[in-house]
Amino acid sequence: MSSIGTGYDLSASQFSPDGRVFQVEYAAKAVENSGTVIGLRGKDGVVFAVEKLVTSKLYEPGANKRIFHVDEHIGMAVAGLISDARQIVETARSEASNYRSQYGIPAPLKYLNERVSMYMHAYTLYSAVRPYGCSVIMGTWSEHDGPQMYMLEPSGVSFSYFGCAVGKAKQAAKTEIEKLKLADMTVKQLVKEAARIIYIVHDELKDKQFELELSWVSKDTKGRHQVVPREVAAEAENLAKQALADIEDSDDGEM
Amino acid sequence: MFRNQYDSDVTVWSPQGRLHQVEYAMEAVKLGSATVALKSKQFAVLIALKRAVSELSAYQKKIIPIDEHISISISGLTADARMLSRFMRTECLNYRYAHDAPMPVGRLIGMVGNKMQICTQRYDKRPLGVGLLVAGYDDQGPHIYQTCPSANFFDCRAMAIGARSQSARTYLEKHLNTFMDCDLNDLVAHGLRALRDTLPNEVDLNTKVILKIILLTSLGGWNADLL
Amino acid sequence: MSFMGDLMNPAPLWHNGPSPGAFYSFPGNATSLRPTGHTVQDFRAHSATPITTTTTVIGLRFDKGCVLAADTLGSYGSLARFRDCNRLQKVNDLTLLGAGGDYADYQYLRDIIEQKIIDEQCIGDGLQLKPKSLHCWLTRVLYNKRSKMDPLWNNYVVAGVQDGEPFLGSVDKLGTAYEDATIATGLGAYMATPLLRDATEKGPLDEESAKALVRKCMEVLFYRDARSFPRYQLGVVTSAGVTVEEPVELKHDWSLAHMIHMK
Amino acid sequence: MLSLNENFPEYAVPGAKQVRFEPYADNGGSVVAIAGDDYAVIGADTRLSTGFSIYTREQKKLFKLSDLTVLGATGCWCDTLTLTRLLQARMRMYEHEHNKAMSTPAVAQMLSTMLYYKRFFPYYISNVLAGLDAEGKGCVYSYDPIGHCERSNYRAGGSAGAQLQPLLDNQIGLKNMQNVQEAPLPREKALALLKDVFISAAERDIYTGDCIYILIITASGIQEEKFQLRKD
Repeated sequence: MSSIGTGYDLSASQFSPDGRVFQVEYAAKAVENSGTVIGLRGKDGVVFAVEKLVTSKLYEPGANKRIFHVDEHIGMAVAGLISDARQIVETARSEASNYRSQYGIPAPLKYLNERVSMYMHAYTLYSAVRPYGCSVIMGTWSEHDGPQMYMLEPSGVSFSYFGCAVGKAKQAAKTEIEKLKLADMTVKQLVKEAARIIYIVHDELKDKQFELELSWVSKDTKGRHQVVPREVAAEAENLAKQALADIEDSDDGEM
Repeated sequence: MFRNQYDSDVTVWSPQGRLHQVEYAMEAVKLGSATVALKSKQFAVLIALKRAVSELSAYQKKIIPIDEHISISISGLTADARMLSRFMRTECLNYRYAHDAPMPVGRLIGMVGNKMQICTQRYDKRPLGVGLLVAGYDDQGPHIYQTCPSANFFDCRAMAIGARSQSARTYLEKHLNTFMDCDLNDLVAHGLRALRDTLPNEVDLNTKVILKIILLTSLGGWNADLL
Repeated sequence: MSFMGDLMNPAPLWHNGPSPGAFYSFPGNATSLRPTGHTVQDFRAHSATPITTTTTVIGLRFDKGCVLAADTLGSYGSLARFRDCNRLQKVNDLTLLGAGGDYADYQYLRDIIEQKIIDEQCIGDGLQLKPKSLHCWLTRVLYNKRSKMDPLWNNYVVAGVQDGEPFLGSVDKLGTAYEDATIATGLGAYMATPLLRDATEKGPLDEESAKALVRKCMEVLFYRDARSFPRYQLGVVTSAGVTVEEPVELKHDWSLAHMIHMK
Repeated sequence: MLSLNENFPEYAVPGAKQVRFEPYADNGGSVVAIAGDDYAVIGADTRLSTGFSIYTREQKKLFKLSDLTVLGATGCWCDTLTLTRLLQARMRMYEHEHNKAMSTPAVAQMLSTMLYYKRFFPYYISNVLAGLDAEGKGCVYSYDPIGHCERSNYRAGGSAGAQLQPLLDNQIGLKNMQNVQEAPLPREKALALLKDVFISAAERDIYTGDCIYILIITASGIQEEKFQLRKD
């Protein structure tokens, strides 16, 4: 980034001579500093997994969740500044609620994604505000459209994904996700994979403590977004720990 | 101090993806005197160190009651805290007016977080330079929350903020597992010891250093003022 | 004093309502944090009569819960127009709501209550709206509407269990609210209340006898209330949860009305 | 609004009437308060009615606003519910701002202001406020619906107010009597008198009955009492 410090990177309403809006790129940096978040879209639903970094022992376990419900049928997993992300969650909720009161049916994710993207994009246009320092992944399942998942970035850009990852270890996570045959897998299988990926990409040296958060929305949950039930999550987490231990063992063997 | 060109406004991201203005506001919390909050199964306790600006002045206000079931302890800019406490009181009143029930503590904190976030994103505002420890009691038992100028908030088992509060947190971490089953006296004693650790060695907790203690219990009502 | 707003016009209790085609007010999306100004709606003419109406709701408290019943007829004046108007709503695991009066007004408020429950589920803190809170909230909503001379033409009966105790309360279109062991709205206030009070004054009822009594009241009302219908729903709320029956047909036998055939 | 009958008389349908929405209801009920040297008693019946039908027989119409102040309110019940909720919220704000509980005279004045604020769409309530003042003496404040406020030692209000007030005037105020000695009213006598006047009210007024709910306010706290009335 040769243009850093040349004065063209101080405002979201300013282009640099080579045609970039640096403030938006910097905001994306904030997302890269957060714990890893992945979303997997299988054949019968969507699974979210979050590596939630815990910075103090004094916090209640399970506090400061990074997976939110937007409506009964839509889940949202967030990476980046949590306070910014909560604002996005609020926006999405009120959009979903307005849609419901207008049309009497749950908001389609495609529509909601459009609205929320528009909202995030608006914050990249003016010098009076800063872009949001968070990326969010939204997912749902419906009888008519099957599983759907979108990821929204601070720039206001969003795409539909089969599998996506944001945060610290997004590269490593993406590599792992690409190995999966997502379209053939059920959410029950995906939960285990998601837990495994989070455990593998977690950097033990830099961040000591973390909590794994898992949620899903699928055919089995009747299209309702739910936190993964405790037993299922515990099983997935145990398998993940096992997988991690196996990898470490084999590493040791090579040495 | 940390002077660089990315720290003049809250609307400017640094190339590392940091918000310096928000980080500076976090420093303001460390300028206030220390305050400690901790809870057991039945009680939530706030303890604060009250300083006087001069020999002639009154001791500062550290603990502000919000509603029958919620109280806050502040560190940082008192005026900012007053604004926030006013907001919290109004929200509690509104909730009571419409629902005839005390506001759930977690929901109030969520609203405070959303309110504080707005000032971290706009050119014409600045982050609120105050940290809060919120003690409350609702259907799910006692709660301790910490809020920061960054608009983050944390559901805590115990917490200390303010000047030299690191040593208090160290104390709290060490004894964290014993708090849940403490009776009231032990809980307050733990709180006082944690607070004691924030003071220089030669100063002790005595009448010169005024304390304010507030309890929230399942019996409802705060304000067991022990001093 | 900001929470009181303008004293002549009590503040609306929710904001962020639908505003079709509106783009974001920018910058900041703080609509929920500041009062909205006057809208076009404040200056329109208000409707002041019900159109499609439903009749009595009966509520009865028993030792461990409450039972509600209401028929499924929507009348258009004296015309028996709509025959499948369900008006018992499960609000959450603790609360059951019954409504009488204008059916469109009920549907409007039902959607708002449903959204309120969804909002609460989204927060995900495990807390649920309690019957007393819903009852109080309804009084505020209905009172605010009546103060704008734009009433929701309804009677609501809130049944539930709060802290282990059964709760039964009623709110009318003005926001008049009370709690009692027996509640009957509409014509039922005259026809069913005496039967219900008679039974409850003899001591607490159990679930079965409460249900039987309510069914009896529905029958009496069907014989006497010209806007009633033989198909009705019955709902029960106890600490075990809320159940709303599918509509059932009551047996009626007009041979007892032999006097009407006399010349 | 376009009125069919005024503007287009030829289109008016004879006999068809639009029901006008009436924002007020008369829910009946009576309240009586008596103040003594170191106490105040206030009682209200528990019948909530509309016309000839009784909504409930056990509606308390007394509101404990603080340890020293009780409000009795009858009339349009929906207005009562709203006013008392606002009053409670305002009192809590006062407590927050002043760090002390509100005194009875202060509540009395605030209530008057709040009623007058709605001068052109009034709360249709007859309010009687009873409590102990700053010196610990019993006091009674009574109001009209738009905020006129008067302090006195005894007052009857509500649906049977007009029937009960002369009785109180005679028995407590010793009005229109000759050769009587004024003496402080003992609490027991005040309580007995309050029950007596309610029995009379229940005989004559169909909107008053079922039960009296009585609160006795003294420096040591608020005592509660119930007394059955006729239920027809």
